[in-house]
Amino acid sequence: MNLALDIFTVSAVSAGALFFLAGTVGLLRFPDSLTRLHALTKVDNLGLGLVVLGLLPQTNGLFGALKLVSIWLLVQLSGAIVTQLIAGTVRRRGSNG
Amino acid sequence: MNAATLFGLSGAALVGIGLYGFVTNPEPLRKILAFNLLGSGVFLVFGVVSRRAAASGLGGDPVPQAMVITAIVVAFAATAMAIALVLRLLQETGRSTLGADSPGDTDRVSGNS
Amino acid sequence: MISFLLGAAGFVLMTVALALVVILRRPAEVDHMMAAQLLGTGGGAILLLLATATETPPIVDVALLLALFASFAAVAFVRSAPGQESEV
Amino acid sequence: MPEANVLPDATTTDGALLVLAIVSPAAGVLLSFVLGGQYAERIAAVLLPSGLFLASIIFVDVWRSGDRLIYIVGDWTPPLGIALRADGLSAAMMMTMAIVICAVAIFALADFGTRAGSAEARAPFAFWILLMAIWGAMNMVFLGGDLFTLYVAIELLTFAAVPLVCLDGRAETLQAALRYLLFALLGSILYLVGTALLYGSYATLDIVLLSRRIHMEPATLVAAALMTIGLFAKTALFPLHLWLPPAHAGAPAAASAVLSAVVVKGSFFIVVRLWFDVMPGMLGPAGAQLFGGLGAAAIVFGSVVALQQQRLKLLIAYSTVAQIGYLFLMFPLALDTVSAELQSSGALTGGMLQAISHATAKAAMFMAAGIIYAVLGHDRIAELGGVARAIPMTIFAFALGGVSLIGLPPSGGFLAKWLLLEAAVATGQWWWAIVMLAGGLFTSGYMFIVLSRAVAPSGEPLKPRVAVPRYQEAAALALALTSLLLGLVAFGPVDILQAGRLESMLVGPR
Amino acid sequence: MTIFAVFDIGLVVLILGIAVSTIAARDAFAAVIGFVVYGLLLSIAWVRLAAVDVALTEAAIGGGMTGMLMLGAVARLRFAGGNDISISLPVRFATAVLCALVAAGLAIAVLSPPDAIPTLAPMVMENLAQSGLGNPVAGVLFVYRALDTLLEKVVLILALLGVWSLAPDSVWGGIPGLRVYARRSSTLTFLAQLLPPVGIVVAIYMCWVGAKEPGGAFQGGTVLAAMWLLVMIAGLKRVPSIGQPWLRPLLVVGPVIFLAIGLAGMVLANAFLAYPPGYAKPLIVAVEVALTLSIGVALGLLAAGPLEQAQQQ
Repeated sequence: MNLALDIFTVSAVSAGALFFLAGTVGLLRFPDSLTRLHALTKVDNLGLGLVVLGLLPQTNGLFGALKLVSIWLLVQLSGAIVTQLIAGTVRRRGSNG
Repeated sequence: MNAATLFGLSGAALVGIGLYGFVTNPEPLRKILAFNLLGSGVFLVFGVVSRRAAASGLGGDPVPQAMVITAIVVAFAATAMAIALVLRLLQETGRSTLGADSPGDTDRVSGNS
Repeated sequence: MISFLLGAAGFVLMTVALALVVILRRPAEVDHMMAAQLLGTGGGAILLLLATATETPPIVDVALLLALFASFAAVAFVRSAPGQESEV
Repeated sequence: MPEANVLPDATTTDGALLVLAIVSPAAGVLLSFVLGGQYAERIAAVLLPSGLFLASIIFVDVWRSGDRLIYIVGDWTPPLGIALRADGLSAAMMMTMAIVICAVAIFALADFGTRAGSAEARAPFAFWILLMAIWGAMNMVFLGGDLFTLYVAIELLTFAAVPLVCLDGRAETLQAALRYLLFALLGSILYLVGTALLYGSYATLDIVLLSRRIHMEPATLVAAALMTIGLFAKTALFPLHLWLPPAHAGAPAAASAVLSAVVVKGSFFIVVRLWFDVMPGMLGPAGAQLFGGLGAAAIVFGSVVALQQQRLKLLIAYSTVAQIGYLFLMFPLALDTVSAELQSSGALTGGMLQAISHATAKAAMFMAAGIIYAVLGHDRIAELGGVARAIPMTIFAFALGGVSLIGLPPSGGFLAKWLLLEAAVATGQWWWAIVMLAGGLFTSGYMFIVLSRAVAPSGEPLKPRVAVPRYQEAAALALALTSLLLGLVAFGPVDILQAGRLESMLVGPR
Repeated sequence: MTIFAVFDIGLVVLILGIAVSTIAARDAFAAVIGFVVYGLLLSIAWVRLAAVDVALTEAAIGGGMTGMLMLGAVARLRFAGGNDISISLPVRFATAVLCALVAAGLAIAVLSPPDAIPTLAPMVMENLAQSGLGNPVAGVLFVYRALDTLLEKVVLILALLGVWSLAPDSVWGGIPGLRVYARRSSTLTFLAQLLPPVGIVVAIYMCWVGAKEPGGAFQGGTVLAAMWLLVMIAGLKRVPSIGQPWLRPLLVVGPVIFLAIGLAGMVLANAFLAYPPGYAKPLIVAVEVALTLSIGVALGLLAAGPLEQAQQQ
């Protein structure tokens, strides 16, 4: 059982870390601000989500798990809104900011 | 070299970097920024002092940590006051400079209120 | 397990660092705004991994604050972006 | 070092007075802030005189017993907790500052008084709270027995002093205030890093405990150097004086008086604490000569620039730069040639007396300059003609302050310089004597320029632009007289400066 | 080399790199953003130094609040008259040498620790049980060195008074010049409606947990301040005038209660700022709650800046 959980953690965290890498590559390669923004928030949140998911079995207690999930939700929320705000700024200032 | 020493050295370096920026950068806002860098280097030195003195099951000596918390709040208050001064100066003069470095010229400073 | 989590934290730190270097070298301010957001997410992930690896649950609270303040910084960015100051 | 060797501090009988000296200004600040407007002035009117009363009780107490007052805050003895200690130096400085602050408060009634029934006004509200804060911060500096508490105290002092510079809101004073703030912040952060290093080496910042544990090692030396540079910047010792003249000359007269007389003495006092109490053996002959050299440079530079000034307030500000220099001459003179330790000798007494007499004299002179400015509408020295006839009392106060600065008998400045000269002769360091005498000549020079202009007859009788309240002139004169008669303490309590010094505490096992 | 060491070296290199780029950046905006990032990275460094209390403070104040303060300033300074003073190369070089000297001195001090490193940690822990607290840092802040903490609150009040006192007389009693988001933006409004409840819960949690684990009044207060600022920036709440009757009492309630309990200690316990046996923890929690409120309001108003508009009737 413990081993299974550990394997779950390892695979989820690894996947999350890979998404961070993918996000970074996107930031490096994508041509304009809006698409880079896309790379940043979507992928990062997925990355963090997987990390949180992977760490869930390792926490002791419901409260700790709840805190992890709420951090992810918080980042999701702020990520979504911040993207909107930044995109708005990009739009107002024309093409590439 | 252990981790504490590593962070201690980077604290020392940050003090140097911050001090350089503080002295050479003419813009007040940048000076304030450099002051904050300098301050964080100083705080890191406290952190190292604390980390080294780990004992009694604690990861560090709590006394320097408490001092840093006090100092961070004081540094924030100082930053706020300095920025308020810069903004007021901007309002009055449309500029935000510290003026010439030699206050010897007598006409710039007048007397009473 | 511990070294795996630490390794993952180091890996995320590296990707974040790489992205930061690139982002901060771009001239566009919008790109700069992404840097803080990136660190909110990446820093959060690093801290969570550290918390589990070192078995220090209070570190999770640092991640919580980071998450909270990441969006706060972004709001400050947007407010201070050009095109704002004339309208107040 | 085994803790058993350390004599535990204990709260002395009247120790609670020390708490009162710190708590009542703090309470005054908070209360005035929340009640606002009119109340700030009234609270100050009650608290400042009681502060003077409190300081005199502490003064008499220390003088009579010849020993220190101690209070252990929270009943936690150092190194865990914080001790407040009043020795002779603290008591004498507290007393002086209380006198100056009360005189400034009387003087300020004219400029910062609030009319009954009017709404809260900005400048008076800020001024009275800041004045109380300065008083509290100074008491904290004098009584604090812990180097980190002293850090908080000098930050308190900075935050109280900087807004005073730009109360009138003109661009020049805002600029001066910003420059002052930046210097002060740099100074306190350098001081802070020193405390970090000292704590790292000795796990205490308590002055008495540190003085027993401290020894020569790299970290301690670096700490001492950085702390000293930081405090020099805050004290405006040459060449870190750049911020002082515009800030002190640009502030409203009452504020200038406090800034020049009181605030710079705070960081200076910590320098003294650091080198005389915490590490008397660390400065060494070379360091002492360096301190003295900086002091001498300050005297020469400040005086020469003061001589060239065309504005009275700037002249007085540059004179402060010069007079600060005298304070640092005591370091080479107090160094015992045999033990290479700083001794609490006549030189220390002389140096502290210099601080005290400068405080009273300089406050009087800035007040006088403020009155002159109010009467003439300017402070151009060349156009002072006839002012002595219009406001003789003020010019007299200004002249008396000058007498103390020059060091003529029977002024406090005379006694201070006499003691320093005596030490110079006794230790065979004649070069400091030359500097002091030259400084006296320079000072007489710029005093002569001002006074000769002031007493020169003007073409037609001068019409004062405003009627100066008598009490303003009286406040300036009272301070000037205090400074003049300070020399007479030679027959009285001058030895209080030696009361309860650390050496006498070290009778126990070391 | 352990994996910890690799992580730490990477972190330190990144921190130093960002610090240099912050100083060297041509553009003030880029410098400020570098600083925000730097603050967030530093909080990770503090975690690595086993100082979670400080990490929390750094994340909230160093990264969040200071960054927001600077961003506000940089936006307004954007069109300010430039700076024509340039510093000559020799002076720059001399400064660099001097700064290197200071850094080297500090490095030497760091590299030469005493043989037996002295610590107060055992003494702190030994006496902590008496107070009923579990967090040693809170113990230092509110029990052993309470005097410093109390005075630091007075420093905050003074700094605020200092900021206010800069105002022209015509706007005294008026409204701080916090720049609010000019466009009514539905997304920002959404954030400003959703985040503050979360923030308030976090602040309460910080304050409550502070007695036994890292956290406390500073961190809680900072979160409150940030949430308040967010609501004001989004235009959901107006920036209050400093003449509001509730404002100043709220600002001083923390220090006043702290001071009052301290003075009561002179009568009820052994000394000023001593707590009566058995009552230490509830008293400290009471002080912390009041301080959280006061710090929140004080930091919020400090970040809101000097007064710029007269009070509207």
